[in-house]
Amino acid sequence: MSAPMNLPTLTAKDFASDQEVRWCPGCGDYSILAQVKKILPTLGIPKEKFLFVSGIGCSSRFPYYMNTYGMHSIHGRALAIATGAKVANPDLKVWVVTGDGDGLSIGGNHLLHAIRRNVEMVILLFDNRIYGLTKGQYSPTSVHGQKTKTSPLGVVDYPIHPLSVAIAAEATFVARTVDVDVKHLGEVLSAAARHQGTAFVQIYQNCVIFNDNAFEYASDKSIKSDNIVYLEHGKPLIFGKNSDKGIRMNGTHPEVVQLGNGVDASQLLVHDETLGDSSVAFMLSRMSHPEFPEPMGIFRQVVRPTFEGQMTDQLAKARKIWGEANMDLLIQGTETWTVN
Amino acid sequence: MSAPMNLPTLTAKDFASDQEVRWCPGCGDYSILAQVKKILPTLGIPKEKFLFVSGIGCSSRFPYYMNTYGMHSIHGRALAIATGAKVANPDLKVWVVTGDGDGLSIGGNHLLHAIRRNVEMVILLFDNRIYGLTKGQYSPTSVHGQKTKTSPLGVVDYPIHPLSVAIAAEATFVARTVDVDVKHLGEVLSAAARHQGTAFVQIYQNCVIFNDNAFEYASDKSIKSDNIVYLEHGKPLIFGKNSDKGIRMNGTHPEVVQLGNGVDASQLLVHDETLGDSSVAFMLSRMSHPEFPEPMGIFRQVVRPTFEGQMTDQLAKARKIWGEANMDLLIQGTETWTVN
Amino acid sequence: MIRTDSPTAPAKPVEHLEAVTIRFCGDSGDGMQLAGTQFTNTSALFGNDVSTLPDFPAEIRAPAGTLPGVSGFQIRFSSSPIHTPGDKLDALVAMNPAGLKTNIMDLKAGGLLIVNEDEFNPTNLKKANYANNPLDDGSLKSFQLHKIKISTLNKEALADTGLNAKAVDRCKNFFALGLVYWLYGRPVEATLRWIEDKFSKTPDVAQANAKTLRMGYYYGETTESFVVQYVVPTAKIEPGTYRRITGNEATALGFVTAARLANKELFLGSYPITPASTILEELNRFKHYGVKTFQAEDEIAAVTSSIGAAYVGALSITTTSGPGVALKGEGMGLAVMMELPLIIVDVQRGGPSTGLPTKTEQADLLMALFGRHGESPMPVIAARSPSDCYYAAIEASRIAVKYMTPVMLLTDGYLANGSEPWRVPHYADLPGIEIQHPLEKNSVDGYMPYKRDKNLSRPWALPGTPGLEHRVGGLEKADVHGNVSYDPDNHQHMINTRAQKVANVAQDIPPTEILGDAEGDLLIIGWGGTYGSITTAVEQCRSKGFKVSAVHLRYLNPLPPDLGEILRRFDRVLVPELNRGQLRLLLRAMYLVDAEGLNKVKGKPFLVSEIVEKIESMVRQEVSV
Amino acid sequence: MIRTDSPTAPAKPVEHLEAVTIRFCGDSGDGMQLAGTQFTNTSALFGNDVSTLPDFPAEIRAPAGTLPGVSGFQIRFSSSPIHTPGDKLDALVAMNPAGLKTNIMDLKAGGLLIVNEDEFNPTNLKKANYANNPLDDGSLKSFQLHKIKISTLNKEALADTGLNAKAVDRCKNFFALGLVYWLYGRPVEATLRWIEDKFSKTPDVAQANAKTLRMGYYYGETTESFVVQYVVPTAKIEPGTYRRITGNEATALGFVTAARLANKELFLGSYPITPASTILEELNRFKHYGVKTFQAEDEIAAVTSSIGAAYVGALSITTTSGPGVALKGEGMGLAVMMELPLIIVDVQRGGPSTGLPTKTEQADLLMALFGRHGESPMPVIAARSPSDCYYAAIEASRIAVKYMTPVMLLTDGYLANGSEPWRVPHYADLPGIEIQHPLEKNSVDGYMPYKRDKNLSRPWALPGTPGLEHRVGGLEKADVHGNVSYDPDNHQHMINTRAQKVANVAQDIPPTEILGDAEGDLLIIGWGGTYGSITTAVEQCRSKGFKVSAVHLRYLNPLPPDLGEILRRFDRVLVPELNRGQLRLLLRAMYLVDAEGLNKVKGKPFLVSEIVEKIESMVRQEVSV
Ligand SMILES: Cc1ncc(C[n+]2csc(CCOP(=O)(O)OP(=O)(O)O)c2C)c(N)n1
Ligand SMILES: Cc1ncc(C[n+]2csc(CCOP(=O)(O)OP(=O)(O)O)c2C)c(N)n1
Ligand code: SF4
Ligand code: SF4
Ligand SMILES: [Mg+2]
Ligand SMILES: [Mg+2]
Repeated sequence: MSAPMNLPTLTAKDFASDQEVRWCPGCGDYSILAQVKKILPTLGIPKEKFLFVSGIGCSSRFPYYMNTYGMHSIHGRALAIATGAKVANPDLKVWVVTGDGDGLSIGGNHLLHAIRRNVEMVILLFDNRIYGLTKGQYSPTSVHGQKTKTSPLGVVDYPIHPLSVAIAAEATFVARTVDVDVKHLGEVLSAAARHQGTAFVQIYQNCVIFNDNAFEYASDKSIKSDNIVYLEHGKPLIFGKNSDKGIRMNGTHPEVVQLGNGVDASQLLVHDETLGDSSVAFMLSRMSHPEFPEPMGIFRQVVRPTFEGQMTDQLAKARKIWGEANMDLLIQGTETWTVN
Repeated sequence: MSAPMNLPTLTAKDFASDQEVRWCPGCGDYSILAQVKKILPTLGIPKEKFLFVSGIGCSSRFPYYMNTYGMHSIHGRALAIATGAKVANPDLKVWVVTGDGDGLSIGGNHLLHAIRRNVEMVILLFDNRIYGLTKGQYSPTSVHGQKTKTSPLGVVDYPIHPLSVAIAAEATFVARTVDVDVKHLGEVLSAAARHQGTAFVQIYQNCVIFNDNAFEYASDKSIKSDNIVYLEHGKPLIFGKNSDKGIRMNGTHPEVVQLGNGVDASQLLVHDETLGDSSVAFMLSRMSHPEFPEPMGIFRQVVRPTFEGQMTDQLAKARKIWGEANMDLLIQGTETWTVN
Repeated sequence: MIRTDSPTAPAKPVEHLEAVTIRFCGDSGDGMQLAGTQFTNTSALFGNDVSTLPDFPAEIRAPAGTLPGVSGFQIRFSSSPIHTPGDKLDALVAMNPAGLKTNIMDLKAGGLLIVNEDEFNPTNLKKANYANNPLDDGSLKSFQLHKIKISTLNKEALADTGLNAKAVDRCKNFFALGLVYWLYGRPVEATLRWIEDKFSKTPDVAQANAKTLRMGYYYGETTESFVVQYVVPTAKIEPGTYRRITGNEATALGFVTAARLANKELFLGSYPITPASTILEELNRFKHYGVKTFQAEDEIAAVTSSIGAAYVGALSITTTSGPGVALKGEGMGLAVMMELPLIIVDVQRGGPSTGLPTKTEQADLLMALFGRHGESPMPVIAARSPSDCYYAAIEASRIAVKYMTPVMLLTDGYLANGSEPWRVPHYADLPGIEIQHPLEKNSVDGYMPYKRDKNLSRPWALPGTPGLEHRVGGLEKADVHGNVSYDPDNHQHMINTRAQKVANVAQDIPPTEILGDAEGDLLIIGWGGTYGSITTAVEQCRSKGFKVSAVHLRYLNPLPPDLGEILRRFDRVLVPELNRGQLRLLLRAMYLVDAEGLNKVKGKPFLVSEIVEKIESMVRQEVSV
Repeated sequence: MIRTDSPTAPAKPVEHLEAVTIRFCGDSGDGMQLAGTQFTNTSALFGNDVSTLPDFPAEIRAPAGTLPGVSGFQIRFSSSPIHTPGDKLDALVAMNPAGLKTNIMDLKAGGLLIVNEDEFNPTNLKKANYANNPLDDGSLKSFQLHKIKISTLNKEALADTGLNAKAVDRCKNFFALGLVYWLYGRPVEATLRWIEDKFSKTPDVAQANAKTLRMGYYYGETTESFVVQYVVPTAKIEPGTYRRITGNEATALGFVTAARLANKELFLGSYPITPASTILEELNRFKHYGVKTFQAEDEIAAVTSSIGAAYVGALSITTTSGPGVALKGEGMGLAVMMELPLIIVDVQRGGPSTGLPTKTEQADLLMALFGRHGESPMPVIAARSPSDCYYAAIEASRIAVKYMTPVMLLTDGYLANGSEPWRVPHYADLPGIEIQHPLEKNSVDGYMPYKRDKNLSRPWALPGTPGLEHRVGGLEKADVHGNVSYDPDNHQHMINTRAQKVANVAQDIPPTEILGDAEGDLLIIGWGGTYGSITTAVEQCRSKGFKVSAVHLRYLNPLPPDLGEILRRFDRVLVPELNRGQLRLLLRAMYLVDAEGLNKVKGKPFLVSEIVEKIESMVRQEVSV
């Protein structure tokens, strides 16, 4: 996608609103905001075409900080609002910012349905495994046993795997990245922005106040390479500080293998984002720390007509088969009579 | 589970309420009702221990026809109600009857969360791929392109695969069966009733009025054996009129193979309900007609502590570490002073 | 008068009537809605004024022959203008015992009763809880009972069509219809045309239906049992082109029209619910008019998707019934806060909870006004008749975009499914709806999303417009620049401003029309779907010399500015409502008037007689001079 | 009087005051809530009556030093009984420029102003939008300004603790607290004990905090700037055991108590929302009392899970704030229809929509009454003070189980977070809550789930009871046997019965207490959290000779049976509310009384002076005799 010639080249600064950013110092949200502002100008799309929609939560303050159109709506409903907006004006580039509470707890159903419809939009799930704004209650991604304000003896709910759910909901684009891994974050965001359909991105985001270091294993430079594996299309799944470990299929299940001693990359699972069957993507989404390195990157990226595109097509088809609009005919309906 | 000795032996009739059943003649719901009434007496549980909860829809009239405790609630909320009831009284046997609209559209979020929490209950999803009670609008399982009252030019939403979603939501028991296949239906219901955790059962149910024959391929005796494959724990996936076809793994993907000519059952995928990793169950849930025979039976059945069980344990633990209840101490809190 | 192209000319004495109320009833499977609709269309084409009241069971298809399975369709047709489908029946057609059982109490003494005798067998009698056969036990002796073997006659008529028994039996409603056509001197042609069209793909079925229709007609003509034929002459009706329209059809059309008048696309976010679903279904048939329908996953997604569509510039609506409104409260509050135009249609039904889902009621008024947290005022208007839903939809749209506010439009199950003839307007005659979307910054400091016009409305800048980027949301906003503000005084100011803006709608409310004298003993105030019954009752009472007048409100919030003054000109005020007194509560609070109530919550509209009786008990009759 | 175990005995002149209002303010990170809470506890222990008003920003931690990041905590402590945290401040402690900026307008002329001079640097001044340093530009000359280098003094005090600079700086609130303790002659012991306990795992931090607290105290004693010490003597308070309690703590305790009194398990289905979340958090700490908390996926699951728990026999509650209630409407309607006991707690906050989520308001009253479709009446009661939440919770529970009905309990953000001393009851003195679950069939025809007792309540048979199997649901039910019924007359009967049942709650309402004379010029009617301000204002005015009385309502639906009569005994009626006149609307409608309003919607409680002024403008003052 290249910028039309007459378009002024925008910079990250152009996308910054005049509002003071009000997250806690050290919050992972800052880094995500910075990357979004950085990649938007690279898309060659005028900024008035962007609409950021969010629900309620710390993360959901996001739209205020973007100098685009935006709506900071109500808790859990951003995706439904975004769907309406995109359907009503398919020309807009719609981004949704949501949290693990906003998007997976109260908003879980809208997530399921927006994704299955394949409405073109980017969904950024800021997953800090906690309710930040309401000050520290557990969320659907909080780990089993986690102690929070509402679980003094530990959470008894089993956490949801957001990517598994997205994949099960027929997602056409699914990815995961980490707030502090800014390069990777930027790449994933760019890919998501270019996807024609719903792009669902889970971002591990650190909440310094209520759930600090929840993702240390996946973000701390000194240990993360043993705990995550980068997914690259067409490449085998290799990870480890010395790139000496890999993921191999053992029958229908993945296993971690040490490379060397007769085990080489050719035996490893090769990542293919484009598989029609989502089962392998699902399997990858089940790989969790500490049993497995957690996959980072694009799990799945396939093409399917969008919801709003099909709707537009259907309107055109209706005009073809039902005739062009004629208000008087419409009002009269099929049967009239005349009184003189 | 055997019946306590002093218990009178109940029959299906004991479970029938005095209310006239009011579904359309020929509706698949009748058959399901009959099977439920048939298997309940085999469980050796007194009928006053059963609680049937439903939402709104044709299927949701179910509780009125059972001579047990029951609640015909509001649209989409049966699972939340059932959760509250089970948590408040874990002694009850809770069954939820829901439809593809009730359970997957308006109630989708409660489904996700009830399942992930593993609240012990049986969820029967009467899936007729249509809104019956409101007279024929499409539902989340309606097929792409289906013409209904609200999709005169065809549905543009992609349908949801209920079993995929349930599996992604961490389900411990997932099964599928068909209204008219009464023996299979009965077996699946029995297994679901005995599961300690959330048992999710999708039942293909024919709506004679608004979506007749939607499941003909899977229920018509003359053709179904080529279109479905029965899952049996420990057995290879074999199907076809002459049991001459099977499902074999080709790398990470399933394929249909003709048995014979060097292909034999030993090469086929052997069903294992008990796998900890849900990826294979997920893969099975993706197998859809007409590309694949659709699996029938129990996809997954694993053990995990229930929600209400953990909660009960936590209450006991609290008494241990926080002390026994003492109302005056409670009221006084940690800091008091005395005024004379 | 029967037109000459009808099967035959009348051969029996003709009695002229001013108006007739007839009801078809039978099993859900008996095609009563169809027969009723055809009779209505024919009567309207014939030149009568008509009004209808369909009544169907909550079950899709309860077991055949049972009481809950009864479906009915009532039509009143008249040679003078009418507003209601009638109280008591002049004639009842009962296709089975269950139908008779559940409907006979509405038949006038001496009324015409046609029953399908074939169906009065022991099985069906039992299903209908009849100990004895009412056709034989004398219990129907106060009616003109006609026992007709409709099933048999229909079967005989279609013996040689080659259709199977089941298919033949399905035609019997047309036999009954044919008979009734003869009875009231209606032509069969329109129905014959309809049959041809409807069953064009199954010509054998078409022919069978057509045949039995005619046979029914001939039966009436030839049988000895019917000695007179009744004729209701054409009504003196305002000249014009007419169609028959139900409330939900009119609502759908009204919004398509409003969108076109406003030069906008129409967006509907909705989740099916009885009795609102048919608006969604209707609008799905207007995709060629640029209508975008979104069948959402639930009511919350319905209202919030509509909010998204409104923000980006659609004429945006959401349609539902009471339970749906209860779910949309939070979403509506967001629209109030963001000051976006949006219309919420509540087709009221019997509550509370699931209540009586297929029945009518007016019990959502206070929810419409107050069913949101915080101070979140919203204009509320109501439609008064099926065709009025069209104009009410347009008016709701106009208010929403002019005042940048969500608007609640109340209709009800009675209006939604009921129908009446409608003199259709010319599109070109309808006043346009003006909307200006800013294209330029409205201040030197940039675009100010909460800089208001003289009506206190904020501008509606659309995403996609360069330079007007701005953010809206549910947190309190500072006036003018629209940034989040926790300032106490700003909050008070915005609370007042939002309230004043809604109050400003009053400036558009025309002077209140009073039916009857502008002052007097008794003023009846109604709103919504009770218009027909109230108007008819008041006209009746006035013609008998009672000093009673009536006002019917379209605007429930704000109330008409002249209402307080009108109220003071009457000694007593009566508010008939299908609830426990919701408008009454409002009037009492606003005007400190000791308004009395006539309240009925039975899932049914008022009978005219119920209102008449109440009026007669309250005021004195003037001896006419 | 300072107790002798305090650091030193007073060495400066002592001035006695009846009451003092002080506010601590600073950045969210400055520990102002902590300092305020400690000061409150100490004052309560000391024997004063106290009342508090915390005020925190909507952001978790807005950027340090900015205006939105300011957090405040106001305490009033008094030697006579008080009902409010005070209007104007006698003293303000401002830890940074932003705190000064947003709070200085509340300080009395001549009031004591203590600022942390260290923080008034150019960066912070800019963040607070100060062009000039207010400490230097004379703008504060009407106050007793004390510029104190609190940061520096604290740093010096803790120089040798070995803590790093950041940790040291975090202690500075204790320095300020120590200083204020000296100023008002409060002992430091309670806080020292608290520090020891709280930081038991980090003894170095404990020591540092303790040290700087003492240093602050000594600083007050030794510095020249403070020339007098103020003392507020102990209040004459009813003897008993006291604790300090916030509204939400009291609500939580109340329900645990009610459950125990009713011999039931308590079930709470809830979804976190400010300012209600702390009830859920509190109840999580009472698992050893058999409390089952279910943190649901949303508010709809919260209310419906509670319905499920109620059906099977728990004392079942759901807690939320306005947006949550807006979502629970449909669920509440189901509970109305099924006639199940359930308590919905609405901790009201600033609306509409997300509004001012951390601020207080009373604007959900009409939603509580009418925010459901259909006729779905529900008792509504309100708490009047933090500790009253305890009794209100018990009363709500009692009504719910006695009348088999959902009940709405209204509190608000002010009550929820505010605190007061509470004379704790003995559990044994509390009256029990009687519940009888049927174990036998209640009719020869079996168990009749809608067979009512004299209060019109239906029986509460529990799943698990043999022989009483029955079904409930949202469709209209026939009275007595409870089968689904579409019968029009039954619907009317059930609509009336449900309404009458709720109306019957009036029989339990005690005679309305009137503050002041039983008749007169002006009656003030209030409800909920405005109790303190109204009572104080009325007492003040009465002591000045104004003929004003007051009534404060706990019961909003039904209203007290004697209220109409009371209203008629006064010439004028004034209804002060933190909304646009919701109770006023109700009173006007019910009693046709021309009630006037004093309305404020600023996210803040009434100042006593606001009500006093209004009263003084409305009634004449009697010359005292
Ligand atoms: C209807 C409603 N329910 C509850 C809330 C309270 N609430 C606000 S944000 C939030 C959860 C925030 O968690 P998350 O979505 O994970 O966002 P984070 O703050 O962690 O970024 C809740 C429960 C609300 N504002 N509205
Ligand atoms: C809040 C609410 N929204 C909508 C409805 C209308 N409604 C009743 S049942 C139903 C869908 C029924 O479909 P399904 O769950 O598939 O059940 P089925 O009738 O097919 O068995 C709908 C939309 C309602 N009763 N309540
Ligand atoms: S509370 Fe957590 S998520 Fe919220 S702004 Fe602070 S650090 Fe970020
Ligand atoms: S409409 Fe369909 S689902 Fe409903 S009762 Fe009839 S056949 Fe069954
Ligand atoms: Mg979060
Ligand atoms: Mg269905």
